[in-house]
Amino acid sequence: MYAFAYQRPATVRQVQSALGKHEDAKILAGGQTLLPTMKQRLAQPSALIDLGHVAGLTAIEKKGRNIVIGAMARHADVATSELVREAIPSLAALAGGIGDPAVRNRGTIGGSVANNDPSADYPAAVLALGATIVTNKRKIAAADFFQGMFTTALEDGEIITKISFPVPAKAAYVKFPNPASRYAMVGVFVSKKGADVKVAVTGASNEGVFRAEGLEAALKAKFNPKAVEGVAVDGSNFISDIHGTADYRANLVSVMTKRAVTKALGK
Amino acid sequence: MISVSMTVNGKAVSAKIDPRTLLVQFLRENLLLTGTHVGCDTSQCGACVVHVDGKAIKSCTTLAASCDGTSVVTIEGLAHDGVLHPMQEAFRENHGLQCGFCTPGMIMSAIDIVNRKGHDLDEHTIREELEGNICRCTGYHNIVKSVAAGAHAMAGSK
Amino acid sequence: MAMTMTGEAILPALQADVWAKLNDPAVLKACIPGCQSLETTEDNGFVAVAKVKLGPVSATFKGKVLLSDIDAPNSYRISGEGEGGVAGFAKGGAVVRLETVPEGTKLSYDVEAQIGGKLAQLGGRLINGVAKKMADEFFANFAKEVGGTPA
Amino acid sequence: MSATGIGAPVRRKEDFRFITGKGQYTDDINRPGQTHAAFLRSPHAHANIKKLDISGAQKAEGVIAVLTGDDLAKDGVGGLICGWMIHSKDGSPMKAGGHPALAQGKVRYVGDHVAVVIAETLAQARDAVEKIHVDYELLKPVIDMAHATDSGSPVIHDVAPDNQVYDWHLGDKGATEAAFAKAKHVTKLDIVNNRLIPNAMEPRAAIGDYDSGNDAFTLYTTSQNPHVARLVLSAFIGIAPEHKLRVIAPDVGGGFGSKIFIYAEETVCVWAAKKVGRPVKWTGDRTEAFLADAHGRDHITHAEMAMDDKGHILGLRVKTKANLGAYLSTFSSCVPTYLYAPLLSGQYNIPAIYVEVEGLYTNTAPVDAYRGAGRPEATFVIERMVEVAAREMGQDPAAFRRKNFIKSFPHQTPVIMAYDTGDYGASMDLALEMADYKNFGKRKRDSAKKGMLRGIGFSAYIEACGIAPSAAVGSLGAGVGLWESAEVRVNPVGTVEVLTGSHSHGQGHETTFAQLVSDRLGIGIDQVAIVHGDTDKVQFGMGTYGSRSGAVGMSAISKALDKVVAKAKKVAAYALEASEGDIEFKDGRFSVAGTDRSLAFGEVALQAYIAHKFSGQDLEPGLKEGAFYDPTNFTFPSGVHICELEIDPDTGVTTIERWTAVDDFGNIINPMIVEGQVHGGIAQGIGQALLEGAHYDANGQLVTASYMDYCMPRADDLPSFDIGITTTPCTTNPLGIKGCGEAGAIAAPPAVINAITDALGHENIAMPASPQAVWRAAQKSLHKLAAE
Repeated sequence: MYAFAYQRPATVRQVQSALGKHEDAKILAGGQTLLPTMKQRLAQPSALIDLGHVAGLTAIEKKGRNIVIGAMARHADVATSELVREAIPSLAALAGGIGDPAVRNRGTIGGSVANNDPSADYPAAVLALGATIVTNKRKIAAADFFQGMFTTALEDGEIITKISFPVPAKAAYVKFPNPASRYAMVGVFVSKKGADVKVAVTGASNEGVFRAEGLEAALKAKFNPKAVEGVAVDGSNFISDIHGTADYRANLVSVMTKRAVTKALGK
Repeated sequence: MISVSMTVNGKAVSAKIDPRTLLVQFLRENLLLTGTHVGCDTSQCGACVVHVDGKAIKSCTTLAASCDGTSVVTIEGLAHDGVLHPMQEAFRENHGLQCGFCTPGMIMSAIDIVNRKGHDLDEHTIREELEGNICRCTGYHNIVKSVAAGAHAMAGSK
Repeated sequence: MAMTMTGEAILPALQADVWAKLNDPAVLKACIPGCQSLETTEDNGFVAVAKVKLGPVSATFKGKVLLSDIDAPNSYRISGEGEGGVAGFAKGGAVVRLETVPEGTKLSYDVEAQIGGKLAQLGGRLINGVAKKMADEFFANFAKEVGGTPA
Repeated sequence: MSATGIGAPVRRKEDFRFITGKGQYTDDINRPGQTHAAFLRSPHAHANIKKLDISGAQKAEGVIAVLTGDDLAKDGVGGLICGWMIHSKDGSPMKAGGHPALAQGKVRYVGDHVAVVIAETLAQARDAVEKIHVDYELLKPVIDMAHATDSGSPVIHDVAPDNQVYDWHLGDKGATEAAFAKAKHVTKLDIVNNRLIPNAMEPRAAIGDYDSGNDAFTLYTTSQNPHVARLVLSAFIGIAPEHKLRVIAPDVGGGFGSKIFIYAEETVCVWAAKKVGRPVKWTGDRTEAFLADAHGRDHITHAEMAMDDKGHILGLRVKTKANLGAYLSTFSSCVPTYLYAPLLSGQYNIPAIYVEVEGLYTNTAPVDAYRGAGRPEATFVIERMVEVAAREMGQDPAAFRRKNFIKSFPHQTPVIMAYDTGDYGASMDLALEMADYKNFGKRKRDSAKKGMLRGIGFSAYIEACGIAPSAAVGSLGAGVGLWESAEVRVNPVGTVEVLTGSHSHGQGHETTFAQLVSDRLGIGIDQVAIVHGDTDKVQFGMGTYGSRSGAVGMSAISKALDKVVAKAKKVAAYALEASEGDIEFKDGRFSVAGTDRSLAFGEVALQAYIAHKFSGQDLEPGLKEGAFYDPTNFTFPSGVHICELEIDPDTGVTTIERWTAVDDFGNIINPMIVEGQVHGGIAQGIGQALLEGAHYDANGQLVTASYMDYCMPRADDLPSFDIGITTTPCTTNPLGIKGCGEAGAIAAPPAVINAITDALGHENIAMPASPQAVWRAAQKSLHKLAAE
């Protein structure tokens, strides 16, 4: 690791001001991606602003028809939250499948969403559930938030404070983990609310998380795993690497969608 | 340099450290608690697992500075007055280790599994919950047996 | 890690103007993602510094950019080689072709890139997408410079 | 059987320190005043170093020294060596290129050592490494061994202009051709044995220490064989004469072969310690381990097997290309030759065998022994051939094997080996019963109902352990003898220290070796200490690899114990005032035959030291004996493993449902530890078959250089294993032990692949059979089925 300055502010306002003071400062949320990168000397932030002691970022609450999760809620907290398990069990299950138990005890939802790793799990849920990302400055709809791999609508000095998830009627997440890293090689989050169906796919595309519109149309017509069968998945911009070519990933998108629909139907 | 204070294995410690000091470095180099190991660079092998405020974390992927004010337990803090923790005993009784390098992390993770999942653990659950700990010697067969036995023994020792 | 990418764009400008911009260091500097400096050298080339960011990773590459196989105003090959310190190195090139079409000028490119060192060893799951993204970004920026949008 | 003697599942003595965090691995050791080393490694697979500018690094904060290959040359430090000479078909010696510990003018693989920085702290050393500037002239690399010898290929070492290290053969070509001429069926197969990265969980580490007062060096290192390390560092690399160099291998966190070899890093640490006048410590990180630990396997093979009309094997011919990487590592040359070809007869009666092996240089990390070393590669060839031949001839694979099993012993194969004993049919019978083979068809149909493909695969393996005798291996080119030494020191109160040249890095020698002593001397294992891993304590030894510690290491201890008992009987005779011939020793007591006069072992030990009852002219005081044991033959463990698995054709995910292992290891000292060895071996074998594979891109970048891309077996990838044992004691060592350390890794890969091909109904799938690869194959099978 290269040397850096370390700051541990107590309020979001202090975080913002600390970010303003250091060029190349990075926010340290759970650190489960950032710290390994820094250990390899592949990142050299001048300062780390540790959110660990900022008040009010860890709450998980029910607000109206939404579940609102603080940015610093750990994956393990979301996975075991009675509130989340009751209202959006698919989200709790997703959180319970990120990384491994020790990683889940450090990693945070805000960190994952802000990073927008193309293989991360949370972005699929945020997009498929039509969540709203709340920052210290504004509210951003999921559809506007993710802008290609590792790119989001967040501006300099903007900090995610919480994420608000509308409660779906039915939803499920199924992922196919990369055999080595266990990141999602393909992860599909399917949600249904009234006539609306959303299918968000992570892990597959060079563009990061995306909505699979062809699959959505088929599932809107009939919310049934069989409906997925005739739908071609366009893999032309999919990731192709030693673990899986684009066409294999395209197949996995179909299979995981089918399984997610089956799971969402409680079968 | 920044100051950190924490409780490690029941003892208060404080030190001035470079901010880039990882918790595992702080334990191994500052406190000479070398039972916590480093086996990879990408936080996957789990040789470095310790408990911070009662939860298993990877000490190679956590800054010591972030642990200011916490209570840390390492493999050296499990046995009391020469009496092994039931999970340590279970690993010995079931031959759950060979070279011993991954063992401290395995035992710390195993105790965490019991804390979260209870004392009656089936094989499938144990195998899934050990996702973050890699062993190259045992083929996991005896580790799985050890964790199940240790979980039962922990119920008895309460 | 080796990658190849192709793409094209229709630019609403005369081929001669597009060609001039393709040879203008100021334009190239503005278009290379993360480019912090670009200075002309004697041998039809440039020395450049570019800061590459991909998610948590950031690395500064210093290296040379060379223009070769120049067939004005139709095509050239732009190639570069950068050292990213501990991150490793990147080498790449693109054959860029221009062609006059009714709407203006068609720009097409074939990129090949190669990455070595730590980024190749550890960043495998990211590199492909990022290289493509950077190539796309370069040509999108370029299209903007000449007042068009990439196809 | 006593509670702690031979055959008892004694709990391990060494465990207490490991489960309490008190193990002492090399990185846990800190020397006063120590400095830290960091290596600059080549990012290029093949390049000339035009200029190496270290000035910036020398000036960096905390830097004590920056050393390069020039400094090594100036100090006359020799290069790393390969200790086994192989001769080509034409009699010419193998072409070994120079292997400097720090590059001298050229780098030959990504990860090759360019320079080292020694600094006050590790962070400073790493900071300074980034300030070294290297001007490389890039050369085209040779990555694909299939094309290494093509004309126009770049030359890696000038001594080997076609990149060929040797072109070696074994067996009777004429007899094999004759066998094929009369064959009724010939099975042909192209086989790839994938390249693996060992991944002991403890990364390699070294601390060099120099005592200027005595002009003596100490090296703490992660080694499986500290004496061999000392021998090589002393006699070949020239660091210091042996009596001035102490090598200590403390607790070592797994080896699997990768810690046999003498590497650049430890050489540099011990050399640099004198240069900087302070201890020098280096601990590799995982990425360095991926890049620069010796890799394993990496063969491409074409094999053909000839059968008569009934399916009796008549002959086998095998042509193999073996990738040896950019330099010849310590034992690399013998792995694809003498550790491979002599095992190709497997458990079968094959009248004629002819094998050709080409060893090749490529711009990749050196390849050397990895768990099994040559024997897994041989087993994979013969067990795939047998399986495919059986299917092609419409015969049950188990019955086909049984028909061809060697049934009488001793058996001389056409490829060097003389198997002393075995009962392959017995292992097969037990395995079939344990695996419930007869009901497999029903289970397959049940799987099919769920849309899953179920398969079963066999592997009847043999391995050769305890490579020996020394005279024989010497005649085959080995640079060392492969005996083992032991010394048994009995203390005056009857406790025992055993000094052994074997090294334990997970095998549990502190327990099993003590069990042998307990059994023979009738004392508890807590009365016995096993001392190993320190060249200042143990006089000499060859270390632990190739499943040799039981068969060879313990046999040496057994011989020394014989001598101790013989001497103790003399002492007892004096003490009991009887004639030596009347002294009997049983259950820890020396007694005078036919009387009730007796002394416990401890009492006799005391008599030996107080020496009151005999004169120095009659008998030397003390009780300490040493022995060197050189076996008369290899040992031949064998067994049958059966893998049953289920494939999800939609995703290609393969789940192992059932694993049956029946092994014949000869006599067993501690069944608990033996089973543990089998478990670990199977996991590594399954890893090779389903998960693991080193992957270099076309430019020689290792793209599987972390656990993000190199797929390590985890707990949820594996089942629990059903283990069975059959026993035919080895006839050529005093304990009847055959060895067990590598069996699982040897047996498992073909069992998995045979099961997958059984499930899919076609024969070609490469290792690792990743979900993607299996999915592709399953698609083809399903299409084929649909067409039918």
